[in-house]
Amino acid sequence: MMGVFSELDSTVEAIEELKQRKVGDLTVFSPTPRHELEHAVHPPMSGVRKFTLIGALSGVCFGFWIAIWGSNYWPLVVGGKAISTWLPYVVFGFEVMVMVGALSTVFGMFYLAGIPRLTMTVGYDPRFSRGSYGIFCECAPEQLVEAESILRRHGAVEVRGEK
Amino acid sequence: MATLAHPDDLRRPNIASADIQLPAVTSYEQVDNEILAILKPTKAWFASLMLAIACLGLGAFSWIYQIHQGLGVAGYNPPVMWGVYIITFVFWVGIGHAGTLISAILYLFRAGFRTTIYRAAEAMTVFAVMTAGLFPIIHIGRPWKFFWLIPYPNWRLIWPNFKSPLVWDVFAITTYLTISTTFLFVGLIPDIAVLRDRETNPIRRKILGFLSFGWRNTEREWRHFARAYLFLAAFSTPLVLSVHSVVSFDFAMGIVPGWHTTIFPPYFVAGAIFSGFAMVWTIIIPMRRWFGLRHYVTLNHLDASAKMVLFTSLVVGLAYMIEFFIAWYGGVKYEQDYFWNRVFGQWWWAAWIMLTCNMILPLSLFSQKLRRNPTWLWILSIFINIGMWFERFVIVVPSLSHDVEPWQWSSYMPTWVDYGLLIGSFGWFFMWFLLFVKQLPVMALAEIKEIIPPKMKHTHSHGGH
Amino acid sequence: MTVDTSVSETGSSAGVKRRDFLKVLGVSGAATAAVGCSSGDVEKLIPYLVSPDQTVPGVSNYYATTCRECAAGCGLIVEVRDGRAIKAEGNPEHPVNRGALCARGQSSLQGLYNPDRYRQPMKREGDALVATTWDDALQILSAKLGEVKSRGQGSRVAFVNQHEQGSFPAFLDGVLAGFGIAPHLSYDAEAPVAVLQANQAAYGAAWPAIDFSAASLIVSFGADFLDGWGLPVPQQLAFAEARGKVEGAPRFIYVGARRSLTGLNADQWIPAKPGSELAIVNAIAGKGSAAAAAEAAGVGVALIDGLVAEVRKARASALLAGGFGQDAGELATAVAELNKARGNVGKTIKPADGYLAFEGVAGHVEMRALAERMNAGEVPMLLVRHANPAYTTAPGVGFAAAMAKVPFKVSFSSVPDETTSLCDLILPDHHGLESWGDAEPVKGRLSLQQPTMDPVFDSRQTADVLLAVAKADPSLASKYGFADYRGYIASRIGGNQNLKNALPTALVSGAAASRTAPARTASRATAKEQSGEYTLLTYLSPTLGDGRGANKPWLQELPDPVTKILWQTVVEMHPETAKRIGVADGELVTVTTAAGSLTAPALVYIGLRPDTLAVALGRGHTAAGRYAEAGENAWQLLDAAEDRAGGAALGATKATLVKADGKKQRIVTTEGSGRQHGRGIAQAIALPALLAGEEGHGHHVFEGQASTEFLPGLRSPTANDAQGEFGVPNSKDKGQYDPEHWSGAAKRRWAMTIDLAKCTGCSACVTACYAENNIPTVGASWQGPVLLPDRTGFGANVTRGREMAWIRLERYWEIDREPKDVVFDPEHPDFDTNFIPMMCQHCGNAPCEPVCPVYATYHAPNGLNVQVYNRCVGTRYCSNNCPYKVRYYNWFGYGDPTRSQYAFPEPLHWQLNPDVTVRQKGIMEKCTFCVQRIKEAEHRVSLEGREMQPDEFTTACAQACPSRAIVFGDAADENWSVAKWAKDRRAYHVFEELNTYTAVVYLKKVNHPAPTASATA
Amino acid sequence: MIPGMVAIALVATMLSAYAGSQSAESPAPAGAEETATQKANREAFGKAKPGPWAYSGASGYTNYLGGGIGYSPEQPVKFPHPVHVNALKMNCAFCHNAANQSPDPGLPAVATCMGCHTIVGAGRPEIVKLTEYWNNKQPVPWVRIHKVPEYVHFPHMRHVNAGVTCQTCHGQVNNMPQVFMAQSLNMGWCVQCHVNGYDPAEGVRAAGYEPDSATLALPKKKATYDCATCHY
Repeated sequence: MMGVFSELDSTVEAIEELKQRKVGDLTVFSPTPRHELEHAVHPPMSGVRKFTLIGALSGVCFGFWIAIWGSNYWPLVVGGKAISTWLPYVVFGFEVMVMVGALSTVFGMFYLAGIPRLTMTVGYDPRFSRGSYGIFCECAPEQLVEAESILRRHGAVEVRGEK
Repeated sequence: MATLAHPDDLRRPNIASADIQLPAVTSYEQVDNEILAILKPTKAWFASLMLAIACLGLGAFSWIYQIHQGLGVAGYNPPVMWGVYIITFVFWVGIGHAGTLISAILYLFRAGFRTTIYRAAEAMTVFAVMTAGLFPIIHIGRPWKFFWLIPYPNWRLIWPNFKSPLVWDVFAITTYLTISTTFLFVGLIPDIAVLRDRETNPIRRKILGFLSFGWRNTEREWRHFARAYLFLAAFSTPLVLSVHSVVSFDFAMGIVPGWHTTIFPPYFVAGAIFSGFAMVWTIIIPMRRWFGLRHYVTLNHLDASAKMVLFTSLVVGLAYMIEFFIAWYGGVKYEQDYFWNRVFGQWWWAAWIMLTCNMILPLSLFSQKLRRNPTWLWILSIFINIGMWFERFVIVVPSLSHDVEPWQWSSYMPTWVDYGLLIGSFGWFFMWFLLFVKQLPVMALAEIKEIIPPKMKHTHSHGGH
Repeated sequence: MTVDTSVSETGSSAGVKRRDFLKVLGVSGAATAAVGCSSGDVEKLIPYLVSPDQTVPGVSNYYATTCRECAAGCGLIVEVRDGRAIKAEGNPEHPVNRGALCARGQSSLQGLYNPDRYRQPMKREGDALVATTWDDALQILSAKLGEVKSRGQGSRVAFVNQHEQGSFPAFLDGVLAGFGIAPHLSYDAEAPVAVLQANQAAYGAAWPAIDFSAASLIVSFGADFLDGWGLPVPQQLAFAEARGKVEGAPRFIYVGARRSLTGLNADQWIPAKPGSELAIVNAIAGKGSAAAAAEAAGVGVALIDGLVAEVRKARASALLAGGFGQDAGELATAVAELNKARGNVGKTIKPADGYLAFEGVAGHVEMRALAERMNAGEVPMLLVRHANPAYTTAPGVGFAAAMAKVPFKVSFSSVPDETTSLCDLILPDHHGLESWGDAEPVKGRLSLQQPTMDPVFDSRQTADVLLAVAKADPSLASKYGFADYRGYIASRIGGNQNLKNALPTALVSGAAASRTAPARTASRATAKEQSGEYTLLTYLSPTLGDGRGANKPWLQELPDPVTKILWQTVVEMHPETAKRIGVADGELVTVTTAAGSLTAPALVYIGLRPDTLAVALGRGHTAAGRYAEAGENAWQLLDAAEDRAGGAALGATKATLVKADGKKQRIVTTEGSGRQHGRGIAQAIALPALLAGEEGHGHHVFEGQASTEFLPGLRSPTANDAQGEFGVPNSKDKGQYDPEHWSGAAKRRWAMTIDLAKCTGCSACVTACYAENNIPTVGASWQGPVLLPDRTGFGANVTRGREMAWIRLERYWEIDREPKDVVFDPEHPDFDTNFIPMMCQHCGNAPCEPVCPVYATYHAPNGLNVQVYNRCVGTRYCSNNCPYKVRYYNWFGYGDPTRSQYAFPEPLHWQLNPDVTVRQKGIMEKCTFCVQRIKEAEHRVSLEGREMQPDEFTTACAQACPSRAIVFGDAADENWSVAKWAKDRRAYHVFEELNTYTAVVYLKKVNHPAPTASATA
Repeated sequence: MIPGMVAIALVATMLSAYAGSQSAESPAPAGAEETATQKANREAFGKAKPGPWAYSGASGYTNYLGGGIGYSPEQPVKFPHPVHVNALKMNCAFCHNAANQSPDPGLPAVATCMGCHTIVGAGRPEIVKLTEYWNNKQPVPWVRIHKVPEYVHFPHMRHVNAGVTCQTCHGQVNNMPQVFMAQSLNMGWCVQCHVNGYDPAEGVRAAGYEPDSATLALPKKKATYDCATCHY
C-alpha cells in the first residue's frame, strides 16, 4: 500500500500512527533528508562507520608496508639517509589510508543502502525525487484497509495499492 | 552590476554565514525547475566550448612538438630546470583545493553559504586536479616513462625512491583525484535520480538510471548516505591540507635558497584556498548572472566567501613577510642575496605582481560595499588568479636562477611552447567544466531542498529548523 | 705495438665500403646508439675478414705517435678500439709534454674525423671542385710539374707548407729540387718569429727552455706562454711545477696592455701601453728613467719603481719577451740582454736544452712577398699544404686575390679552407694520425709519427704522393731507394727493425733531416700612417690558434679561458671605454682600422687598458667547414705591418670604435656572475698568511652553520653518512654498503684533489672530458628548436645555459663591484683572479640523490654518485637540488642521428667512446669520475688476478692536465697519492657549510704579494 | 574524467614511441609451414629452461629486435653449431676467442672458417656461399640475436672467467640447428643471478651435462647489485 504526500508534517503524523498501530513495515520516501522523518521512523545507527574503520586501518598498513618493503627490496643509499626512513613514509601511510578508507566507506554505503538496485518498479514514484513524500507500507492483506484509511486520514494526495 | 542586484539580495546585509537562507526559493518544485532549466544547451555555450577546445588543441600541438623535439623547445635555461610547467602544476593543484574545502571542511563547520556553491566548486576541483595531474608528465624529459614513478611489480625488480617528494606527490595527487571525484559523484547520486525521474528520452533515462544506481530517496538510503557523506568529509578535510603540504615539500625538501623553509606547508595551503576561492568566483559570478541564479547564490553567499578570501589573503601576506624576516634573521648569505634579488633585483617585476595581486588588492575586501559588489569580486578574482600564478613563478624561477653557485646564475624566458601548454591547460579545464554544467545540476538539489522550508499542512511550523 | 695492416687491405676499396665495414666492425661494443633508443632494425654482426694480429675485439690498442696540431711536436698515445682512434693522450715518456696534452692536441681527433674533410681527390671544373680518382689527379699533377720543369719555370713555382718539424721539410725540398723548384716556404702564422730571431742571436737557441722552478721572479713582457705562445704544454708544465712548490715558488709579474690567461695567472699586472714595454725594460736595465717609462706606459711610476726594484733584488729571475708588436724584435733583444746581465742565462733561461720546434719557419713577410710575385704573374704554379695564407694574412697582402693570377694551384690540405677552396687540384693528405713521419722537438731525440688507424677517407699522404710523382719521372726515380715514406723514415733510423722497436714509445735518438730555409728576399713592411684613439690587439685565440681549429666543435665549444666566450667573436673593451661610447655587453660596435672594419658585440673586460681594444683571431671562416663559420674574422682588421723579423705585427694597429645603431646580440658565454659574492668557492691565500697559518681570504664561516673537516675514506663522516645505516661499524651485514660486505666495494672512496696553485685555467681538462665521455657539443646554429625558434645563430643553446661540459673552468674576479662598474686606476690597476675547475663533487651526502623519484642517481658503495642514464625520466629535480650546479640535461636528441641537433655528424661519431653510453634526449648526465676507467681497471685487475696498484689509473681530466693539478684515486687507501694531498694544509671543500661531504678536495691557490706589500700585510 | 587522463597518457605514450622511445613490437610471426630447422628449434626450445623471468619477454627491450625468447632469424650462411661443437668437439672459445679476455666475445674471422673449409666440405652449398664472401673480401653479415642495450655493459670475460657456462645465457647453442634466443636477457633475469648467486652445478646442467661432485661442492658466485656494475 503506497501513499503519496505533499506536506512534511502530515507524512510524519501518518508514519507515527502507522508505527504505533504496527501496520506492516514502512519504507519512507523523501526528496531530501529530513530529520523529522528520521525521528518518526527511528531507525538503528548506520553501519557505514565499520567499513570506514576497517578500510582506513588496512590502508595505513599497506601504505607503510609498500614504502618500507619497496625500499628494502633493493637497498640503495641516497643522500646518506637510512634505507627505510619512517618519517617521510607517514605520507604514504596517510594518503593510502585516506584512499582506501574513503573508497570502503562508499562501498559500505552502497552495500547498506542496497544500491545499486536494478529495478525500481515496486513502491516508487518519480514525485519522491521532486517535491512529494511517500510511505510504502508492506502489510498483510487484512491490514490493507486500515493502512489505506490511515494514509487517507492524514491527507495523502494519492493512495494506491502495489503488488 | 550592483544596480542589477536582485531585490532579494538587498535583504539582511550582515549575517552569520551559518544562517544564510534562500528567501526567494520557496518550494522543492521551484528548485528542480530552475536548476534543471540550466541544462538546456545555448549558442553561447557551444561557442565557449569550441573556444575551450581550440585552446586545448593548441596545447596538444605544443606537447606533441615538445615530445618529438625534446624539452629544449621550452624556455628552460639551466640552472632554471623547472619552469612554466611546474608553476602551472602547482597553480592548478592550488585551484583544486577550494572545492573540497568548501564541500568538506565547511560542511563539517556547518557553514550555510556552502550549500549552493559547493557542487560547482567540487566539479572545479576535480577538473583542476585533472589538469594539474598532466603537468608533471608534460614536464619530465621522457614522458613515455612517467609510470616509473608508480610502484608496481616490474621485470626490472626495482621500485621508486620512496624518499623522493615527487613520489609523495604521485600518491597525494592520485589520492586527491580519486577522493574528490568520489566525493563529487556520491553527492551527485540523488540529483541524478532527480534528473532520471524528470527525463523523458528513454535512452538518456536508462543512462541516468544507471548512473544513479537506482537511487530511490528512501529514508534508509538517506540515512547511510548522510553517514557516508560525513565520513568522506572527515577524510577529505585532512586530505586537502595534506595534498598541498606534500606539493610544498617538492620545494621545502630542496636546499635551494628560497625553497628550503619550514613555512611552506601552511603557506601553500593558505595560498591554495585563496586561489581556489578566487577561481570559484571566476566561475560562479558569471554563472549566477547568466543562469539567473542570483537568488541561490545571494550577495550574502559572496559576502561570506569574500571574508574567507580576505582571511587567506592575510595569511599568505603574513607568510611572505615571514619569509623575508627569516632570510634576514637566519643570516644565511645565500638566502639574503636571493630575497634581495627576488624583490629588488632581476625579478622585481614578478615579485611585485605577486605582492600587489595577493596582498594589496584583497585588502579592499575590508569594505562591505566591495564585498557585496559581484563585479568587483570578479575582477579581483582574476587579479588573484594572476597573482597566485606569479607566486609560484616567484618561488620556482628566481630561486633556481640565483642559487648558491654564482657562476651558474642565469635568467629565464618562456617560449611559445610554454605559453601554448599554459593556454592549453585552461582549454582542457574549461572544456570539462562546460560539459559538466550542461549535463549535471551545478547545484546540489537535495541539499538546497534540505535548507528551504518544506511544505506543511499546519502553517504554524514555518521556517527552517 | 704495430699498425694492423690487415684491416687496411680490406679497406683498400672505395671510401664508403670501408667506412661501413669499420662502422659495423665496432658495433658490438660501440655506444653509438642513445639510451633506450631502439629501432626495430635488425642489426648485423660483422666479423673481421682476417683478424689482425694483437687486436682483441672490444679491447683497446695504444699507438704512440706525434701531435701535429701545432709546431711543438708533443708525443701522443692514441687509444684505438676495433680499428678506430677514440682518444688522444700525452705520451708520458715524451721529452716535450711528459704525458700532458692541451685542448688542441686532444681535438686532433676531430680533425681526423672532421665531417667536412675532403673524402677523395678533387679537381676544378669551371667554378666547382669535383671528385676525381687518384690516378687522374696524380696524372694531372705530374703533367703540370713536367710542364713547369720542361719550361724551366721551376724556380718560380712556390710551395707553401704548414710549418712542421722533422724530416719532411727536407724531404719535400728534395723532391721539389728534382723538378727545379725552389725550397718551400714553411709558414706558421702562430710563430713569434721576432722572438725566435732575437733569441737565436742572443742565446744561440731560438727557443731556450725556461726553468721557472729555478726562478724567484718571473716577468713577462707580453709573453703569453700559457696561451699557446711557443710551446704551450712544456711551458705550462714547468710553470705549474714551479708555482706548485708554494714555498719558494716564483712571484710572477705580467707587463702588457691586456691581461691574457698568462696575465691572469700573474701575481701583479702592470698594464703598460702597447709598445711601451721596451721603455720599461730599458728602465730596468738602467738605460732610461722609471718616470719616462711610466709616462710612456701610462701607469703610475710607483709600479715601475717597484718592478725595477724587484728585478734588481731578485735572486734569479726569468724575463720573457713576447708580444706581437712591431717592436717585438727590439724588445726581445733588450730582454735577452737584460737576462744576460742579470745572469739568468743557464739558470732560468736554458739555451742548452732548447726546443727546435720553429727551425726554419717563415713569417708573414714571405707570404706578402709571394703574394706580390703572384700578383705580378711571376708564379706559374702554387702548391699549398695545410697552410691557409688566404685567411691568416692581412687583407693588405691580398693573398686570395693574388692567387687568382696563378694559372695552376694545387692543395694538399685534408680539410677545406679559404686557400684550398681557390685551388684547381686537391690531393687530400692523410691526417697526422694516419701518417708516417718524425719530429725532432729537442736536439738528438726523434719523436716518430705512425698511423694509428686505417685512413678514414680516400686520402693519401703527401710524401707518398710526391714520391709517386717523382718516381714517375725517370730522371728522378733513381734517387729514391725506398718504397714509401714509411721506408724513408725507417731508413733514417737505420732500417725497419729499428722502426719496429722504436714504435711502442715512438721515441728514438737521432736527428731529423736538416734543411736550409730559403733566404729572405723581401724587406719588412712598417705600419702605414695610422689614426685612431684606440690600440687594437688582435690576439691568437688560446683555443683556435690562428683559426686552424675553427672547424672542430670541441674547440668552438671550449670557452676562451679569459673571456669565457665561445662560438662568437666579441670586441673586448674596458668598462670605462664601454661607458664612454655608451654600450653594454652584447651591444654591437664597429671597430675600424686602416685595413678594414668589423662589427661584433661589445664585451667589457676589466683586464684591458681603457685605451686598448682586443679581438681574438681565428673565427669567422668563409670556406673552412660548417662549424668554422661562427663569429667574425679579425684578420681583416690587420694592417700589413711586420716586425723586425717579418712576423705579422698583431698588436700595433690603431683603431676607431663606434656604437653600431644600438643593435644587440646575446653574449655567448658560460659565465653567470664573474664574482664569488664572498662564497668562498675558489679560495686563495697569500703566502705569508699561509706560512703564518692564517685562513685564506676566500674562506667564509657562516654563523650557526656546521663546518666539517674532511677525513678521507671510511674514517670520515663522508663514508659513514654515504653508507646510510650501514655506516655504523657494528652493523651486521646489510648489503654492499657494509664495510664487511664480501665485495669490499665499500672499502674504497674514489676522490679527487685539485691544486689551485697549479691550475692555470687552461681548460685542457674540459676538452679531455668531451673526448672521453661522448659529451655533445650544442653550440652549432642548427642544434636549437626547429619550429619558430626564439634564439638563432651559433651559440643559441649556450645563451640559454645549455652547454654540456661536465667539467667547467670557473673564472672569478676578486673585485668589490660588478665588472661593468670597474674604473681604471693607473696607480693600482691590479686585481686578483681565481680559477677553479668545477665538476660533480660526488658528495657523501648528495642533495641530488634523495629527490630522484626513480633512483636514477644514488650513492654507490665506492663513494661514487652514480647517474643511471637509462633509469632517468628527466624530472631535473636533482639539478635543482645540486648546490654546485654540475648536472647537465639533454634538451634535444644530441645523440640521435636522425635529429637536426645530432652532435656527431658522420664520421665524428667514430670517435665516440664505446665504453660510455651516448645519452638520449630528456635525461640528465654529469661527471662520473670516469667510472668506465674504474671499471676497466677492475676488469684488468681481475683478469690478471692481482690487487689494484695505487695510482694505477686516473681520470681523463687528470691525465690531460698540463699543470698536473688534478689527482684522482682512492682516498680510503693511504698509498694513493690523493689520500696524501687531501690532508694538505691548503685543503678545503666548496660549500662545506652545506654538509655535502664532497669527494673533491681543493687546495687553495697561493698568491705571492710584492715583498713590500707582504711586509705590511 | 579519469578516462580522459588515461587517454592523454596513452596519447603521450604513443607519441613518445614515435619520438624514438622503446616501442614493444610483437614477435615476428612464425612462417606458414614449419621447416625442419624450425621443428628442431621448437624441440630444443622445449628443452631450454626459460627461467623465472621469462614472462617479461614482453618487456620493451627483449622484443625490440623483433625477437625475445625464441627469436631465431635466418642467417646468411646456415652455420650448424651442433656439427662443429657436438660432432667435431670444437670448443666455443675456438671461434669466439675473445670471450675470456674482452667484453666482446668476438666472432671468427672469415679467414678462420676458410682455414678448414678451403679443403673441408668445399662444394657444399653453404660452404660455397662462404667462399664467395671470402673471394669478394667481404665479411659475413651475421644477423645479431643476443644483444643487451647500449646502456648495459656486459663484460663477457668477467662472466666466462667466473666459470659461467655459455649455455647459462645463450642456451644449448650446441643443440640448435639454427641459433635462437633462449633467455630473455632482461634486467630481472640478470639480477636474480647477481643477487642470488650463480650455481656452478646449475650452469653445468644448463649446458646439458651432469655436474661432478667437485662442481656440486662449489659455492654460489655472487655479484654486486650496484647499478653502476652494468650501467654507466
